[in-house]
Amino acid sequence: MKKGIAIISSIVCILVGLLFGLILLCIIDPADSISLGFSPLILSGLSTAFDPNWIAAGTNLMKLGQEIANAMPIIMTGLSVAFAFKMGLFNIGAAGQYTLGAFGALYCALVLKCPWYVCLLAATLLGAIWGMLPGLLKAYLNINEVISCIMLNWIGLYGVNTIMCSNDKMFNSSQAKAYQVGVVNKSALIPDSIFGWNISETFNYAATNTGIIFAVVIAIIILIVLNKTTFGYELKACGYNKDAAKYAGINDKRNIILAMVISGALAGFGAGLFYLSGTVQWNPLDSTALPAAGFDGITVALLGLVNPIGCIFSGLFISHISVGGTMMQQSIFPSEISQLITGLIVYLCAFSPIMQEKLTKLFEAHKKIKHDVNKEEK
Amino acid sequence: MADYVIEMLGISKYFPGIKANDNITLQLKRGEIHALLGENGAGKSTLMSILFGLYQPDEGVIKKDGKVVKINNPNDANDLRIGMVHQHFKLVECYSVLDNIILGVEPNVAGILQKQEARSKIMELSEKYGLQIDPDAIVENITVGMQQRVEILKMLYRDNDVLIFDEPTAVLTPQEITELMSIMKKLATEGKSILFISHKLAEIMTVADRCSVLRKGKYIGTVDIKDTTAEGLSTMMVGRKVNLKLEKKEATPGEVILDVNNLTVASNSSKKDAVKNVSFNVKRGEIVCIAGIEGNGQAELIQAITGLSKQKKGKLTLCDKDISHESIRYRSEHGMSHIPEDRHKHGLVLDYNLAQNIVLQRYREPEFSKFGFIKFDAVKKYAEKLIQKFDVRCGQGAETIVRSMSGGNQQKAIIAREIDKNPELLITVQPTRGLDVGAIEYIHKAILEQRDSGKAILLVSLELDEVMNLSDRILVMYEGELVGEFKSSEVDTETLGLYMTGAKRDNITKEATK
Amino acid sequence: ACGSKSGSKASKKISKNDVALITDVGTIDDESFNQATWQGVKQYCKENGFKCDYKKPTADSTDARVSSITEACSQGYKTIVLPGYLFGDALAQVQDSFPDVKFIAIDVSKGDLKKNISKNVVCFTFAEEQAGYLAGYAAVKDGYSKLGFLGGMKVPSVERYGYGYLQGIKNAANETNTKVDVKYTYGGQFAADDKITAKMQGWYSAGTEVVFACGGGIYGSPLEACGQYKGKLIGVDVDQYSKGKKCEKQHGYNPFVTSAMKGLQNTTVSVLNDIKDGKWKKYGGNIMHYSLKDGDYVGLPTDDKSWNFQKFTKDEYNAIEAKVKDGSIKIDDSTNIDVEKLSDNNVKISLIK
Amino acid sequence: MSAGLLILIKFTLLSGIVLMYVALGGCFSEHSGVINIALEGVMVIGGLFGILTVCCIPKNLPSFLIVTISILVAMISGMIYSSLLAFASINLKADQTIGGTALNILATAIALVVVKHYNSTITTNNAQSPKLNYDNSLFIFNVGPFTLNVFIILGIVLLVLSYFVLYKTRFGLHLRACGEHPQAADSVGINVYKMRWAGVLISGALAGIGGMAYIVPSVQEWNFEVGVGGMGFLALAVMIFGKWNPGYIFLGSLFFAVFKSLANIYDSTFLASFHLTKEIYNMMPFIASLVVLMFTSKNSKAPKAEGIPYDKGMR
Ligand SMILES: Nc1ncnc2c1ncn2[C@@H]1O[C@H](COP(=O)(O)OP(=O)(O)OP(=O)(O)O)[C@@H](O)[C@H]1O
Ligand SMILES: Nc1ncnc2c1ncn2[C@@H]1O[C@H](COP(=O)(O)OP(=O)(O)OP(=O)(O)O)[C@@H](O)[C@H]1O
Ligand SMILES: [Mg+2]
Ligand SMILES: [Mg+2]
Repeated sequence: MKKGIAIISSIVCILVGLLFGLILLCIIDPADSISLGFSPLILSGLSTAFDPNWIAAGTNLMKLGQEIANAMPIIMTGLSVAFAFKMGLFNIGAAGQYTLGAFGALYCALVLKCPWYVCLLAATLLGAIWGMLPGLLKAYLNINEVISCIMLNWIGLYGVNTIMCSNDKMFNSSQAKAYQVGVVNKSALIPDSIFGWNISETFNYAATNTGIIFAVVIAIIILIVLNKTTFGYELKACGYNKDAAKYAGINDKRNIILAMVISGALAGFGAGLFYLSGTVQWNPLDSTALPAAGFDGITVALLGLVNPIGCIFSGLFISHISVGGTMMQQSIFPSEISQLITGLIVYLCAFSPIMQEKLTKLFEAHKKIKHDVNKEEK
Repeated sequence: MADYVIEMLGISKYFPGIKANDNITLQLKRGEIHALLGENGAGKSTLMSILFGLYQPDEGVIKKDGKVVKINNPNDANDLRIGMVHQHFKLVECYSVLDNIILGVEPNVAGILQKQEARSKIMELSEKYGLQIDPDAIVENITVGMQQRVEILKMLYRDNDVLIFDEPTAVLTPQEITELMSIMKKLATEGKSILFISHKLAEIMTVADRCSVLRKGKYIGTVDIKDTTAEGLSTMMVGRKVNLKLEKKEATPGEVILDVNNLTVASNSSKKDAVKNVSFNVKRGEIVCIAGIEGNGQAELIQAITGLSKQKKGKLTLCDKDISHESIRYRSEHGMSHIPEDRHKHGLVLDYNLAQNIVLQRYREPEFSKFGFIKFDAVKKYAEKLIQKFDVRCGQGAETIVRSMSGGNQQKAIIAREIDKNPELLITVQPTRGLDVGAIEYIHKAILEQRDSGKAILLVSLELDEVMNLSDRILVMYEGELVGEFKSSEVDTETLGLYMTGAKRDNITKEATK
Repeated sequence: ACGSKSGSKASKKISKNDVALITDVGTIDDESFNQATWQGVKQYCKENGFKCDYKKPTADSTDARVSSITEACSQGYKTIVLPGYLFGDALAQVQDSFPDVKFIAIDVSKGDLKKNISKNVVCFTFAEEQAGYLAGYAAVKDGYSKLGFLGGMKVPSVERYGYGYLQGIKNAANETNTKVDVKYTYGGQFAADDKITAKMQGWYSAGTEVVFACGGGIYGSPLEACGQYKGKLIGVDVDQYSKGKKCEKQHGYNPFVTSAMKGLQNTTVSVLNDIKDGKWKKYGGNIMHYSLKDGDYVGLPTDDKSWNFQKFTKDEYNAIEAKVKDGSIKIDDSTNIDVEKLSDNNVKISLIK
Repeated sequence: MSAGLLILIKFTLLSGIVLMYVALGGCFSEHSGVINIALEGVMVIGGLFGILTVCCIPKNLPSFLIVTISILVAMISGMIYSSLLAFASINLKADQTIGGTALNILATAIALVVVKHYNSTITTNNAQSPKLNYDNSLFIFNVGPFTLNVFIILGIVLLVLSYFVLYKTRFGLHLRACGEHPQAADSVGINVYKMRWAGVLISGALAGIGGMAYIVPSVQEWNFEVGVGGMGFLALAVMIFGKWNPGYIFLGSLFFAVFKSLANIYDSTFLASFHLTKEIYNMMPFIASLVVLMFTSKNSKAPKAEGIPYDKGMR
């Protein structure tokens, strides 16, 4: 019941956001707003999946594959943010942990020539370490994690870029970017097939691989950990009421650190999934912007109602409309409209507690009569 | 008619799911002290908040000096010269006393503060009524008593002539209470009219002229104090006769359960040590009470014993095991239960349901978990058992979100949890703070039962009545030291008061307590 | 009301002469590859009444680029322009999947492609080092002795400009036997911002007279910083003299002494025209390296209005250009060289990381 | 004075003032009890509309008017944008961090859509450019060897004013009371909702100007894809660093700004001989402030009620 209402309110947010997007497209160019703007935007990969031209070429699932590939890292950063949220921590540092994760994966893949699982482990580890730092600072020195995360994001980015630039095995100076994992070390690529099913081939998109299965499995594990285990119980208790948790003998310092470590590990893992998918290249020369996946994680977590399974769907949704954004006619409609819509949706999500309250009342008004009868019977 | 300053006629106020005030009438005479009595949740604070403009009544009218008035916000109340000292002080902690007093009615020129003017007026008032304050002290550094004086000055500074005191004595020492009573009387003789809320019948009996009683949001009646007794009032309040005096058998102390040896604890707030070299013990089958004025180190002492904070020096022994450096969990698993002072801060995770709160310390026990997974069925069953046994009232049984429960029932849930752990030592701090007489009676009985079944009980209370009623042995704490030890049967409240304020002290040595 | 589907479907259909461009990582107006080629595409389509559009890959990866190219092909575009060496791998993947689509790749060299080039593909590269050489040579000949090089990112074409610039400087310095100081750095981005402005202000105030702002819109920073010190600039890719108008108003002089140009836009337009005229054979399956030898594809602007040298004359320019053209001056086009090692008695080069 | 030092001072002032504006904004908002994590977004919006005004305003107006109007527009657009946060967090009692994060995401998107649309309307060639071109000469002037801009002057004035307003006026006393103990403020007749709105709007105004002050004086073309490059977040750090006090905030901004400037101009100073990369200097203020926070975090001066929605009905 409660969950149902939460989902309904999320859907309302999404619809309002999309409606707003449509209005905007109409303002920009009323004539083509549907056919060249809104329809590719919201259909995105689906429009090609059933297009006879694409089917004929055998590439009809490619765009869906791209959506999935792009969703993998943001589902993970979404999980990262959501997990910390449960502990009452706002992990705005997912971007930095993601950066370190990317570095770990690339270092193992390009320099040490390790196989993929080692690279993935390294990504996870480095992400975890970078998440641990704000955790330590929070637990022992009571430094607000938002601030330390912001600082560590930039320290991480500058540090990683400095190291990468100076390492010949990582930095491909003829392309001014990091080497592609798929070119240098094929063994570091995340496998394409599972149980004989070759995911990349199905989708005709090389970067779509078993990573998405990892992401889903991890989301389920996180769900179980949070809701079924003593660790999850402790964590949420700390998140709701730190003092009570301490009173109950729960080691809140340990839990803060652990939560941040796991949160960082998830972000790092996400970076691993993305950078070990084949052809993505890190650009160590660019120190002006943190990886967007980190901040998308916040969006994913919020839209997913801070629920691990919700994160899967919201991650796919956000990836869906951002691919859609690039499928609009670019010379008329800026692709950032999709970003604008997600921003709006998250803004509306902030109201969702109130909306849920209203919705609950609406439902209860229906039930009222039944309820009163019960009372009289008592 | 016109000798009523304030008339609240037919006032009703609804809150979601509850009618907090139901057609209440209250008439306040000029120059009287009018007490307002009622159980917890009877609607006293709500009624007063309506008079002060914090809430709007859903029905009914308010008259001031016979004229109907509309009080939309505290500013309107202020214009009508109505002032209020709130149950929970409304002071900005990081502001100075002066800033707090003038807040909202600052003398200013074009928005720029003119504090000098205010200062002289405040000093004048403070002298006139004997309300000693330091205008430049920061509120977070001053005592509760002084904070109360600041609240009173706030009203006087605004030239109010209807003064509302919502449970002003709950946090004061006996000496401060006496002082407050005389101030109130003085104000009344000057023609100010006072509304006075208290759960303490004795106070009402001494200071009030008349008393109105509320029960479950309804108006029961108004009586002249000189025509009634404390028992009469309490009967009016709860609707039945209440046993104000607890019946208890003589204690039969057994072996030592908790032994505190030369304990020193640093303070939470200041640089000085809060607990200085304290030694005592608690034996099986007795209730030992630490009495004292708030802020004399009791909180820190309990935090150190329970492990919530670290001690600086000293040794703690629980059932012959040295627990000085053990974790909270170790202490809890080895026979220590703790009913904390602040149930919302420490005692409960308000957003967890009742079942989850019931196993707050025990979720790891094999009974409730396996391989790190919680056995939710077992937890629920256990919670339901306790709900039955301790008569915890809650809407949806074990699944009730604790936040939605009333304070009294929240407290019951904590007590159920702590007692059912079957501890060797039960530490309880202010177990009845803010509860009504009915609930107090229940809790006191439960504690006594524990004693009689051979548990050691360490009680911290600021309420002298509770201390006298419940304990077998009383230790008085003053400025972090134990300054007196008494058998409860051999001491009276006056003597305790003298020790608590530091006017008298004995030398307590470890040996003496043995 | 909006989105009336009246715009007949037929008019939205892509016809065979329409052109699509897939952007590199940068934006469509990066004042570099993307912008220059896009302007070429637009100019061509406007002149001939064809439609054009561009697509932006969702990520900086070959997969994403392949996906965007596939999208354009499936929509029916028969001519697709790919600006930037990053398209090498993507091109290698798609060239044979769409044999009836013509791909025009700018700045993609054989090394980027790592594969044999198909008949439906043409690649263009330019001899940026020649333009850079001429700019460096001219600057020193004009009497400047404290020079700077501000590359956008350390990408091959920028490096070639830079290396050529240094060679030109050295040559001129040794000819005239003057002492020259060169500061050499990369901004790490193709756009101007406060950070790079600060850096440039540092340079100009410390005596740097002219900075070769080599990379997209990065010239904005030195342009902002130079006024107070009467500092000068060398533009890149296109004749950027007109960008100095604001400075002219503010400080009374145009800081662009010259620009090292390469003919991205012209090349694009002429290829597209040739395709339309059925002359694809000339290009298909080739990697075209355009240098001075092949025509005026690289060099400095010689219009009177943007000739901003004091001493250096057009005759001198023509002389040196001819030498480069006929190969009597050899200019090394390597990348990834240690620039500080190039220092000699007359020229001191310091690399700033 | 060496040229290097002059430039260091110049750029320290330039970015220090920006940080100060925005941190002061945050300071007002937090003193009223609302955590404004949307400062980054508000800066973008303020910068965007301020610059659009510079672009669109008739050039024949007196320059004083152009400067005033465009700064006013930046300020007002910042206020309007931050009112979205105020509405969500004060009236609807939404989570302030979530609301703020949403506004940050939205701001860059809005800026890009607006700029691209604007660019394609002023030019006929359908350019979807995310950059704005503008003329900043009116904002800049020289005093002796120093290049100053109007934002520095205005900033100093606003700094003094902020201090005065917060600590010497009735408004300030009320505002801070709302951030410390809104129930207390309410009980003496202060309208907490109004004060919080005021706090958020002031923060929007300051951050709006801050956004413009960040972009305009240093370049004449801005690519809105980078937003304001994390300056808003950095300002939040400066605010905490500055203990929510305008005086310390000023010092804190200068501290950060010195390192930020060094990162860019170290090669023109004596530091060149150390041969460190600019990334090291870039990292410095972050590392330094982490270290400082480690030593000062124990006694935080954060307003006690910040981040908690005020509900009149709550006890
Ligand atoms: N803001 C509110 N929203 C909902 N219910 C409220 C609110 N304020 C009070 N109530 C409810 O109204 C009833 C009366 O509360 P009130 O605080 O007036 O009681 P009281 O007589 O002052 O009790 P106490 O002795 O504990 O102070 C209680 O049941 C309380 O829970
Ligand atoms: N803010 C609130 N909103 C809704 N219902 C409330 C609120 N506060 C209290 N209630 C409801 O009002 C009833 C009485 O609550 P209240 O806390 O006043 O009880 P109480 O016994 O007076 O507690 P306390 O001893 O803490 O004052 C409970 O059923 C509770 O669920
Ligand atoms: Mg109550
Ligand atoms: Mg009350």
